[in-house]
Amino acid sequence: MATAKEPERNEKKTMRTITYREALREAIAEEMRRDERIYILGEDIAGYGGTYGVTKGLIEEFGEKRVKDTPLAEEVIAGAAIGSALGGLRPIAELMTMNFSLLASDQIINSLAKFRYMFGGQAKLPVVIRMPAGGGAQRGAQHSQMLESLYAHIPGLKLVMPATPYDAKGMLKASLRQDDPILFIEHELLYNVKGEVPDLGVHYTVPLDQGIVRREGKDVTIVTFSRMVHICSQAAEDLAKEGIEAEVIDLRAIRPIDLDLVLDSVRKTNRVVIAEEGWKYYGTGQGIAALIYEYAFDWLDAPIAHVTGKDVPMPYSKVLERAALPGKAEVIAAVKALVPARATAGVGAR
Amino acid sequence: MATAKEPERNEKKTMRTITYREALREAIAEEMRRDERIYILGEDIAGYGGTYGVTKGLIEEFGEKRVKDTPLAEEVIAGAAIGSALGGLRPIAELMTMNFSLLASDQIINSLAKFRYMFGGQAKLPVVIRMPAGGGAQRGAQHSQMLESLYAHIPGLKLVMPATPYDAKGMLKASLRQDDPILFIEHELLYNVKGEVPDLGVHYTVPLDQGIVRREGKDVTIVTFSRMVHICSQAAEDLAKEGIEAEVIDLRAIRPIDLDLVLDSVRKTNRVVIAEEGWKYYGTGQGIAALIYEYAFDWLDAPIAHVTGKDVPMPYSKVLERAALPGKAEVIAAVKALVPARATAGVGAR
Amino acid sequence: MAIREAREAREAKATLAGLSREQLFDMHYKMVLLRRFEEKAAEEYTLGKIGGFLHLYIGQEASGVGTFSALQPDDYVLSAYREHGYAILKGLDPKAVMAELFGKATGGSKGKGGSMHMWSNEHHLLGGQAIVGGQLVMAAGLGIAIQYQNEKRIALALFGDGAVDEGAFHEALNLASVWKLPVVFLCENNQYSMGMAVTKAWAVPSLEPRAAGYGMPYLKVDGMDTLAVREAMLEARERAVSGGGPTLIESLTYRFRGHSMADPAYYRTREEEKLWKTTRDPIALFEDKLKEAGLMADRDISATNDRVDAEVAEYARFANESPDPTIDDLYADVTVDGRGAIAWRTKPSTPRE
Amino acid sequence: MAIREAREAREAKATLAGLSREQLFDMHYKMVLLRRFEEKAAEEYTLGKIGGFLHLYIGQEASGVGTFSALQPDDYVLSAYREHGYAILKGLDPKAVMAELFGKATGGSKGKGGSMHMWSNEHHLLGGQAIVGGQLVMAAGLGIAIQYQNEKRIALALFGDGAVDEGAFHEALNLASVWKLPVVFLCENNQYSMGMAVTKAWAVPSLEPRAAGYGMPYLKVDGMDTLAVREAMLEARERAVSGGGPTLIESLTYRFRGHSMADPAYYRTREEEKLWKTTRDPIALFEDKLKEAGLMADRDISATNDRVDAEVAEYARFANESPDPTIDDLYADVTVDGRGAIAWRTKPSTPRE
Ligand SMILES: Cc1ncc(C[n+]2csc(CCOP(=O)(O)OP(=O)(O)O)c2C)c(N)n1
Ligand SMILES: Cc1ncc(C[n+]2csc(CCOP(=O)(O)OP(=O)(O)O)c2C)c(N)n1
Ligand SMILES: [Mg+2]
Ligand SMILES: [Mg+2]
Repeated sequence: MATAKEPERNEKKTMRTITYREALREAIAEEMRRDERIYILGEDIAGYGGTYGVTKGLIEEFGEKRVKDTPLAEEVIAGAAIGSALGGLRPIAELMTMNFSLLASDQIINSLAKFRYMFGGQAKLPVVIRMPAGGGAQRGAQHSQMLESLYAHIPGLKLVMPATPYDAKGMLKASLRQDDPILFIEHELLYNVKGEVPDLGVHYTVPLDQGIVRREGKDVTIVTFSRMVHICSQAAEDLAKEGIEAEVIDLRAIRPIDLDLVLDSVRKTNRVVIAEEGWKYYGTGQGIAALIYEYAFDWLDAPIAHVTGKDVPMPYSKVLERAALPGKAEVIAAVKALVPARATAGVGAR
Repeated sequence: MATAKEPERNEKKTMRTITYREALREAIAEEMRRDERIYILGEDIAGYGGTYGVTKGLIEEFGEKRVKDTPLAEEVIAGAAIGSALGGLRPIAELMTMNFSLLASDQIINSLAKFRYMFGGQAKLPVVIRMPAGGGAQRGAQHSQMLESLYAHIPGLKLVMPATPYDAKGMLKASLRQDDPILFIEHELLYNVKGEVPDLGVHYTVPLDQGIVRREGKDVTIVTFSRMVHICSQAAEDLAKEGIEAEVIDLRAIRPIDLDLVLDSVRKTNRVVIAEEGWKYYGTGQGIAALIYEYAFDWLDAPIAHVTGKDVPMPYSKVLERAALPGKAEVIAAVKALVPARATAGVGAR
Repeated sequence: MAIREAREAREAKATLAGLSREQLFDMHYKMVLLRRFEEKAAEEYTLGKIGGFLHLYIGQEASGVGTFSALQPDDYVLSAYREHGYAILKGLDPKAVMAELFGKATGGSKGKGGSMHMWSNEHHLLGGQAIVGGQLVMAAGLGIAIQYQNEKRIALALFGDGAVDEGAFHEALNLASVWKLPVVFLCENNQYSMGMAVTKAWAVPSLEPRAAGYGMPYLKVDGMDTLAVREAMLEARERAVSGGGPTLIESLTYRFRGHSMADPAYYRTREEEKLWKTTRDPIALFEDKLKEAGLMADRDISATNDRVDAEVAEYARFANESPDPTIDDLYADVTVDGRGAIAWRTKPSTPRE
Repeated sequence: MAIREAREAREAKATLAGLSREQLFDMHYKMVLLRRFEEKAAEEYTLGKIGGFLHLYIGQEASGVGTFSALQPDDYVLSAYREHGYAILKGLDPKAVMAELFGKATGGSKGKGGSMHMWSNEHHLLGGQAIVGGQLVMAAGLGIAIQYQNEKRIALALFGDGAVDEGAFHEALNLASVWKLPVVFLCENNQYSMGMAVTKAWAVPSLEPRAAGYGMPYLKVDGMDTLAVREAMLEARERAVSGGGPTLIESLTYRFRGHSMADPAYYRTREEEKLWKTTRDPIALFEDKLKEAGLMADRDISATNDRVDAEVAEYARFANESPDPTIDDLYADVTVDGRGAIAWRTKPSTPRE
């Protein structure tokens, strides 16, 4: 088996606009071309092209050997990914949604996360498990969950949650060029989102442990990730019209988390809103909040505000689902409750 | 089928000393005598008497109909519990350890937690799932986990984590007298712990939503649950000898959580240590910390200290396992780092 | 007159599979109802009235109608998400089913469930699961409850060929067989799980040897022949209620539409679809059979079609005009006692002095 | 002299199952080694030198030795926690196995794994799983890797009768069969999973019909007859490497001890145990067979016993005297790149002015 080929040359980037879906597909295809050990397996990823269309066309280019439609069985999908990585391959397993990952959670938590440590550093597990998560399309309680904190709690895993096409491509490529298990968590409502991505042939990756400041601001830090990045960015635009300058931090990965980036911002703004789609209690945001308090308690002028999904299973009804999901208005309200009036004084009551 | 009989009379309590294991067994037996709809199922609970001996002797009294040894299959154990509850029974499912609950996590999270809400309030799920958790007996990475936060994150579930024989019995009895799904999380190292429990025939229950102050103190609040309650109580005794009065709060349940009890204490002590056996990041303690900050930020004189298991899969080696688990010394050190010297001044450097 | 009376008397006495003409007509009516109901739902989906997923049962009606005609009201039914038809057949008011599709407060699950999550305590219809295979293990649990309480009823688990691949299938069938639980496992093998052809997912084309692996009786049936399905279900039910334990039935059928509204079904050929639709449409087959037996005339068929059209229009009107749930409903029914979901804090907080 | 030489020449040429006397002696030696090794481990456990769980393979040695004698060095092996013997048979230094039981830094998993978690990249032994059934799905994955890379090796998954009940068994066997993966599934049916008798857990007493359900070849073998196990494994291996896909082997055996050191095995009768131990001890059976064939004499047996005793004492001494891991090891090897576990913060924090 051929070993990895040289990465494409890194030249001056010119950009194009593509969707998050296309960005993911490009990442998979480019990396599969580069490294023959990479293959993809999952339910309906070949003929069907993936429920969300991410893998469309891959079967034509790479054939059945490298694009494998599995039976409907999540435990063996995860287990097969792990086993084949131990056998020298670099699998990308697609779990159709994160909701179904629970059926594979034993393999992910008890095997994938533990083997390297438990066997004294001998096992190498370059496994990427992709899965879409999230709600907002009226898919009901069993099809709308953000369960990332369940896995982010577990040492041995890395969790990536890109919000933009650029990051989706760059982080997936980076995931396929390192040797630890990655849970690569997409969002069902991001697939159609468009964004700038370097031209085809221009190689780049995005590090798996660095967040990014999406918008600079001095009045408040909004810490967020995945789809909520877009909602928070819109909220920040609206707030700017009222004279409140919010700094929006997209964590991009939650394990490891780029805490330095967050703390630097907190030391500047002294106020934090954490915004996430998932449930509040014992979730990702509370974990981030606890870390900020731990390392920047003195720098906070007020308790951290927390915008989350409501603490209920996701209802189907459109009105109820809208009420259950955190939206722009809630982010704005949280910021306004936090930022003292003086900050907006200059703008007045226009 | 007979409906529930009257509870035993509640008379002046006289106490005996029994183990946590016996307390659980008494709770099961008493409730099974009271209510014919209660039965228990799980792996090796009948002939073997349960891996940890909790169900020993139940088969003799209640027979195979009500004490059911299942094949080795966690998903159907949980699913069967759910189904039989829908069919009018009140199952107690024993999962041999919490580590294996991942194989049942789809049923627990996607069915048990959601059915009532998702079907518009029609489903009633009086299911109690018992499972031991925790480390400390050199059982290695796949047999030593505290995974409670994974479930505590999920709306629709209640999580009970008793630390004493009294609570084990009283909370298990209470669990069997209410109609919501309960995850009843025991600790493998608590089964032999002894404590006072009312005499046989004296009926009592312990509410599922109330913590308890195990020890009063004015200098610091230690918030904890499950086995760490004992370690923290010992730490508090030692600290008292040095003049530091720690208040120890045993949460007893983490969903719902008795936040009022915690906040009352925080407003008195202004300092908090959270101690738990599980992993730190995105776990139970960070969730509790975030809640305390949210509601009592102004009352805190210093950031909350957090004593946890180390962020690694549990190693087998005795020395490494001891290093991975949080112990009394760490709790004491955390308290001392938090409580200013003046508090200890009266005692001096004896 | 005499001729008509004689014909009517003859028809009234005529039977197929021991069923009266009335019963046969009822089965026919139900098949038509299921089809029209879903055609209407598809229409409303296209109009944006229905959200999320919508999985149509069109093409499989004979299987459902035959199955449910063999059930008793007390029998429990659990299924996957392709279950609008089951809900109606089990007795739910079709209005409540349609309203649930619309996410309305008048829906069977108060608008919280949607297309995939129908339920009725009254009719012992216990979901409507969107996790493939989940209902199988729960059906085993219902079997335990029935056996424990010495009841004369069964738990029926309906599932697709895809669900067979899940670990849950294995664990459920084994437990049911070892404990001789009164459960009927009915696999509606429509030959695809989403785009996955059953021939690629199974090493053996039939479930017969699988059943044998669990020592479980197996029945194979043409799922396009509603009377055959009924017979199989009667046999399996009888075995279950008389202590003979579970049965695995495989009902061979075909879905005429994509997996859900979003699926153009590119993974199969238009020829294959056409063949099934033109030669194996279960409603047409049943009509032909009834006509051949001299039990049904074309005007009976049009009468049923007209009746169903009117009914279905009324269901859609009802759903359309029903109110949405209110925001007050958002936190209702997470738990029985209202704790656990919120209520983390009961006392007001005081400011620090 | 001539007589002895003639005997020796005769012995050297004698075979059983096509194996040379040397090979047969080696198999015998390994069975004795496995037994004594674990007897020693049990002793050390009682002394508190070994912690956690300790699951002994005593009684099942013929199954392991026969199996591994049919493997090639490159073959992958995955198993459950009753695996000290497998580790030794696959080539791990028994010292490293014993040291792992002691949790020492010199252990095969550096003391982090313990009794249940043996591993060796060099010998392609990939655990040592404490989650029943977990290894089956991973073995399927190894099968994919082998097939993908056109390698001439197999993945062997060893598991107990209890693991058959898990969903993982079903999902793994189905995938392996559908994709014709070079995997051998070897069920060591020792008739109990902890206290659960296989007769209560399975509806059918044999795995033969289960294999048929997946269209998979099945071989039943007397697990107390090491040569028979070897034959079956050779056949299955040959099929796998030549593209014929997976095989399910059922090796009927018995564990002479409790499930783990903590288990007094009250769930079975002393008579049953005695019968097995006295009439079906695999080592005694093999010795009898070799003696009968004129290949082995009592003095050969004592020589082997003496040799093994000395070796095992040395392994224990090594383990005893080995150093514990150091606290520095605590955070090592959570991830390859050292990130993810800790390192949440790299910059020092500054006080607020
Ligand atoms: C556990 C799980 N995995 C995957 C899915 C996605 N999914 C929904 S339906 C389906 C196909 C199911 O096919 P089958 O069981 O044959 O039922 P059919 O749709 O044909 O009625 C899949 C893969 C799911 N809902 N649940
Ligand atoms: C998923 C899971 N469930 C339960 C257990 C507890 N447990 C450990 S070994 C065992 C019995 C396994 O029996 P079998 O597969 O026959 O193997 P044997 O011990 O007989 O070798 C059980 C129930 C476990 N380790 N993993
Ligand atoms: Mg199907
Ligand atoms: Mg066994």
